[in-house]
Amino acid sequence: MHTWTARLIEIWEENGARVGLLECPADHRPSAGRCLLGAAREGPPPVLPHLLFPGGLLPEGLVLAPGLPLSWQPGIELALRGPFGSGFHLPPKARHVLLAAPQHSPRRLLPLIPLALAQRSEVTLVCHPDFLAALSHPLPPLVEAIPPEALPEALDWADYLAADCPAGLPHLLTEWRGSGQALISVPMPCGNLADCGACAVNTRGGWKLACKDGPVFDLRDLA
Amino acid sequence: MHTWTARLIEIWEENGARVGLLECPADHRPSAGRCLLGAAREGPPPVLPHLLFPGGLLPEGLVLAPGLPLSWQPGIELALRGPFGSGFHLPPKARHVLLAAPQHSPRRLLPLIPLALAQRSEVTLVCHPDFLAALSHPLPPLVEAIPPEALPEALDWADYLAADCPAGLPHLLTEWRGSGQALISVPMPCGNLADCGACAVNTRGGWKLACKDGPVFDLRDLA
Amino acid sequence: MKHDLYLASPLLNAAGTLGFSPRAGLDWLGQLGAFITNPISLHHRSPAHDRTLIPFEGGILLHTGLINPGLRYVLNQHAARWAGLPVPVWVHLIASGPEEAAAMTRQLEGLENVHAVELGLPPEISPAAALSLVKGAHCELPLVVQLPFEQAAQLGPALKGSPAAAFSLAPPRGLLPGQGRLASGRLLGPALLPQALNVVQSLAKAGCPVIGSGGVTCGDDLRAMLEAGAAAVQLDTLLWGLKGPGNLAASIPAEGWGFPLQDEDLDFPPALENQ
Amino acid sequence: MKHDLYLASPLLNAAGTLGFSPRAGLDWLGQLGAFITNPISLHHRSPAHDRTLIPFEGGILLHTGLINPGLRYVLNQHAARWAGLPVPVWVHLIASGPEEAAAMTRQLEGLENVHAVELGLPPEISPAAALSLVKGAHCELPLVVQLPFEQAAQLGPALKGSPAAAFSLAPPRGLLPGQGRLASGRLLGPALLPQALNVVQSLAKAGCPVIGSGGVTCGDDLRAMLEAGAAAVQLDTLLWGLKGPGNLAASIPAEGWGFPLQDEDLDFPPALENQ
Ligand SMILES: Cc1cc2nc3c(=O)[nH]c(=O)nc-3n(C[C@H](O)[C@H](O)[C@@H](O)COP(=O)(O)OP(=O)(O)OC[C@H]3O[C@@H](n4cnc5c(N)ncnc54)[C@H](O)[C@@H]3O)c2cc1C
Ligand SMILES: Cc1cc2nc3c(=O)[nH]c(=O)nc-3n(C[C@H](O)[C@H](O)[C@@H](O)COP(=O)(O)OP(=O)(O)OC[C@H]3O[C@@H](n4cnc5c(N)ncnc54)[C@H](O)[C@@H]3O)c2cc1C
Ligand SMILES: Cc1cc2nc3c(=O)[nH]c(=O)nc-3n(C[C@H](O)[C@H](O)[C@H](O)COP(=O)(O)O)c2cc1C
Ligand SMILES: Cc1cc2nc3c(=O)[nH]c(=O)nc-3n(C[C@H](O)[C@H](O)[C@H](O)COP(=O)(O)O)c2cc1C
Ligand code: FES
Ligand code: FES
Repeated sequence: MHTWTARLIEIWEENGARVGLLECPADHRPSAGRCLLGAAREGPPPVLPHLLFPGGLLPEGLVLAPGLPLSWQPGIELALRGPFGSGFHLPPKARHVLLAAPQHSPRRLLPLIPLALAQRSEVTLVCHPDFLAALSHPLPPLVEAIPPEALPEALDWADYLAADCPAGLPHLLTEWRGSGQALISVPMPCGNLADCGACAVNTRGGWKLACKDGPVFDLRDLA
Repeated sequence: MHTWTARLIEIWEENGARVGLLECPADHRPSAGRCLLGAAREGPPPVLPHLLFPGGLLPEGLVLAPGLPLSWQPGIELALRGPFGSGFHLPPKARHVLLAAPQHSPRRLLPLIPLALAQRSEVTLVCHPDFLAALSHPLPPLVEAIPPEALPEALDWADYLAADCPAGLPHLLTEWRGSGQALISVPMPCGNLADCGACAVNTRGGWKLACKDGPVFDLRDLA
Repeated sequence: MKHDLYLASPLLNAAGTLGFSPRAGLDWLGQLGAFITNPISLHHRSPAHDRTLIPFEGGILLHTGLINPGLRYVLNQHAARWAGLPVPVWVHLIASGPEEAAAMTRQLEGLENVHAVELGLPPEISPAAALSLVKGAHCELPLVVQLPFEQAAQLGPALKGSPAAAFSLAPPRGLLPGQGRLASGRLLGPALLPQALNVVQSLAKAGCPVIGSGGVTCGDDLRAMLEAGAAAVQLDTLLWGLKGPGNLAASIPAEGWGFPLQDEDLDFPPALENQ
Repeated sequence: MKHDLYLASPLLNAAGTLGFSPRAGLDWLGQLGAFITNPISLHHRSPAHDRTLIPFEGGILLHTGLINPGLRYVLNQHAARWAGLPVPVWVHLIASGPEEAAAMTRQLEGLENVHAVELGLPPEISPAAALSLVKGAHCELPLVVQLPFEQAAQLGPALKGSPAAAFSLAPPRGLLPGQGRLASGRLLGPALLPQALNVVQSLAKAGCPVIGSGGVTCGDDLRAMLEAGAAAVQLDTLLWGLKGPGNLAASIPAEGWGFPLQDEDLDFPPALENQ
């Protein structure tokens, strides 16, 4: 398990959630939905390192999705482990890509946007307007943002769905018959070091560990 | 037990020790050697509030002697209790005032300087040169600063001694026959709320509680 | 005639946290269901020579030596103040044996506004010795027995037939390096909460009326204690913070809590029956 | 023939912290005196339906349900890897009774590089049931018995005549509010250190060879464990941090520690004799 260090360049708030910018070498950048574990290099170590997700890419570095601990300040050095786990896999043939984060920040889905646009997919983002307005950078003009109420119609339109619903997948999504994936929010204390089982997810194919087989799972596999 | 709030204006380091400046109403200012208990008003409360001592007076506020917790940042509001305990009592007739902090920062003795100068005493401060050099403001020109090695001669000269030796009083001081007082460093978890006894000091007059009868005791009473 | 263990609020202070009588000006004192005194022995006890306070992650280790001036002195100094307090007083006693316990409780009977005795048990006491100490302390006042944390789950059930009207918990003991040696003392602070909840639940499930304590710092903690089966809750280091109990009283469930308890309720007090 | 419990380093991992065999690329693995496997049962165990992780001041409450694929599967997948490890392997077993324990330990005898069995005991086990489980697990390999934290001071001395060559400590159990109910689980983190030191000292004083664990995060903690009488020390959540054991090995006292232990040393191992 490779451990590396990087500097936290900046921290800002988006609708109350702490987002960060990490000076991150290209070969250590997690793809959408994959994880990092991080802890401040100086000061008393936390009981467990913090679980981090990519939330976008800027010229200066990697955006870390909401959830940074209050004790982190801009400028500190982080010790990091990862990327690990299995992230989103955008089907190359997807033409109507639906990103659905109806309950909270859409940050963890944003890294999919440049990939989708690069393969000339149309992209729709379902997201609460407050979170949308709070984003530090506007969405690319080609991306359509719609509120959670519009999710049902968007599902009719989509041929690929990427969902991030920490409070649990709504029925609408679990019952969707199309091709899609969901990022499942579970604790990952051992970060794939110990088969500790805290991140276990029950799938049609049996128990899976989110830190290894996930945290992104195919919607059809989720029991 | 009266609780009040005040803003921490500034924090700086003196020879590695964290010193602060507190916006402190005149009627709440502890005299030399008396105590305050403080905790940040926001954020998770510490298990116990922090013990604070006056370390000088500036036009902007009260200097807090070294030992501020790392989690405190300039600008935060503190909740405070005190002043409590019994501090230094400069004898009005003292002419040769010796302040002795041979082991660490002299900050907790500095509030005695303006009182001594006001009654036209001569003042000598025993202190390690590194701590002296680190003080944010120079000593008044009338104060002579000497290194710890010079303590024996200074004792011959002094007619009042105020000592602050957290690591324990050196024999030289306990055996001194003159009039003097020492600030005894003990934990004060209950801050005179519970007779908890953690701050108990054995004196010739029996057990005393530093949070009530001290933390400044007459040298002659210290067993 | 026995008084009932009646409490107008489930909030109490732990013995040792507010002195022998409360300091003047504690404006939140009325939030407490009762004021519990510091531990009092028959004869005075001076501070332990190795007294210490050592912080650790989430708590402190404290060893003072149960310092107190002895019962006679405490009664001289404080009994009149107890009579005038706005809340009932529970007197915490420590005794070296049943006769000493009897001699002490006798002096408390009939004192104005003294509503109960809390009897501390020494660490590592056997169930038989605990029972004889509790029997010795039996008097006209309801008796709350403070169990050593580590043995509480075992001692509580063993004392169910005894004169104990309810149980409370002494802080657990710990060991930490300090001043060049390992120092032993009581552990206090929020780090103790999960274990305290566990002990409270196990006593409550065994049908023992229990007053919870250990690491309670906020309304969620208080509600968790009551949910685990505590009939009331003692606060410790929280009271040494700068907000006293803060707005903890706002978190007391409207539907009530374990007390009032009567001695006859010992086996199945109302609050625990529905578990 | 019994192997001795020989350790080239007093640092171990706690069962459950490094998997069934260690991940490739753990460059600090060689610092360990032995690698201890995750707990393994005879039959597979799926995750507890109420698995949870709840942080508290200084620690975490973790409940997973002892998830493991069962002994046969583990041996298929991992026994060959164990043989090639640079450190000895101790296999952690959990068994529902003595026969199951016997059936499991039998399968471990003769496995290359397997140097000991660590037997987990279920919480709240009686001394008699513990003794029969330990006897069931008796085999050619030295047996380390992992005691429930809360009963360790009682169970250790009760098992002194048993085939146990040494004792280790399971994390204490706790209760915390989470997801609308009180959740039960094991407690891990630096908050546990003072109680762990206390239990270790009490076992060592009773003449029980003990491997300490609970909240060790730095050299001072490690030295305190050895000073309290631990013959070796298991690391837990520290290994899930980003520095592994860090430079803990630098804090191992040059004058040595409790192991090597032999079965005959049971009552007075060299390290504890001089206490
Ligand atoms: C840092 C750390 C991480 C750990 N991670 C893991 C991990 O990832 N996976 C893992 O399986 N363990 C792990 N363990 C071990 C774990 O602490 C205990 O082995 C185990 O109790 C897990 O606790 P739990 O609350 O999940 O299960 P529990 O609720 O304690 O166990 C589930 C049930 O099994 C019963 N039981 C417990 N022990 C036994 C036994 N020896 N024999 C029979 N029945 C028993 C209990 O009574 C309970 O009913 C870890 C330990 C440490 C120190
Ligand atoms: C927040 C808080 C603060 C407290 N502050 C104080 C305080 O200021 N002063 C105070 O006296 N107590 C206080 N207590 C009570 C204290 O926790 C225990 O009563 C007591 O054990 C003190 O611990 P210690 O380590 O100082 O003494 P210990 O070392 O536990 O006690 C000293 C000796 O007395 C013996 N002993 C302990 N209990 C008994 C008993 N019931 N009968 C006979 N022998 C016994 C022990 O075995 C030991 O040998 C406080 C409790 C809390 C919760
Ligand atoms: C009945 C009894 C009375 C005691 N009286 C005193 C005392 O007056 N002063 C004191 O410092 N310690 C007193 N002690 C405590 C011991 O001196 C010592 O601090 C204690 O036994 C240390 O135990 P520990 O290791 O459990 O903390 C007393 C202990 C007992 C059991
Ligand atoms: C012998 C034994 C086997 C068990 N097997 C499983 C299992 O396969 N899957 C599971 O989720 N829980 C299993 N459990 C645990 C229970 O389902 C349940 O999680 C546990 O008893 C809850 O206990 P607790 O409250 O002490 O955590 C098992 C328990 C025992 C004692
Ligand atoms: S986080 Fe431990 S197995 Fe996934
Ligand atoms: S600090 Fe508690 S009595 Fe002095």
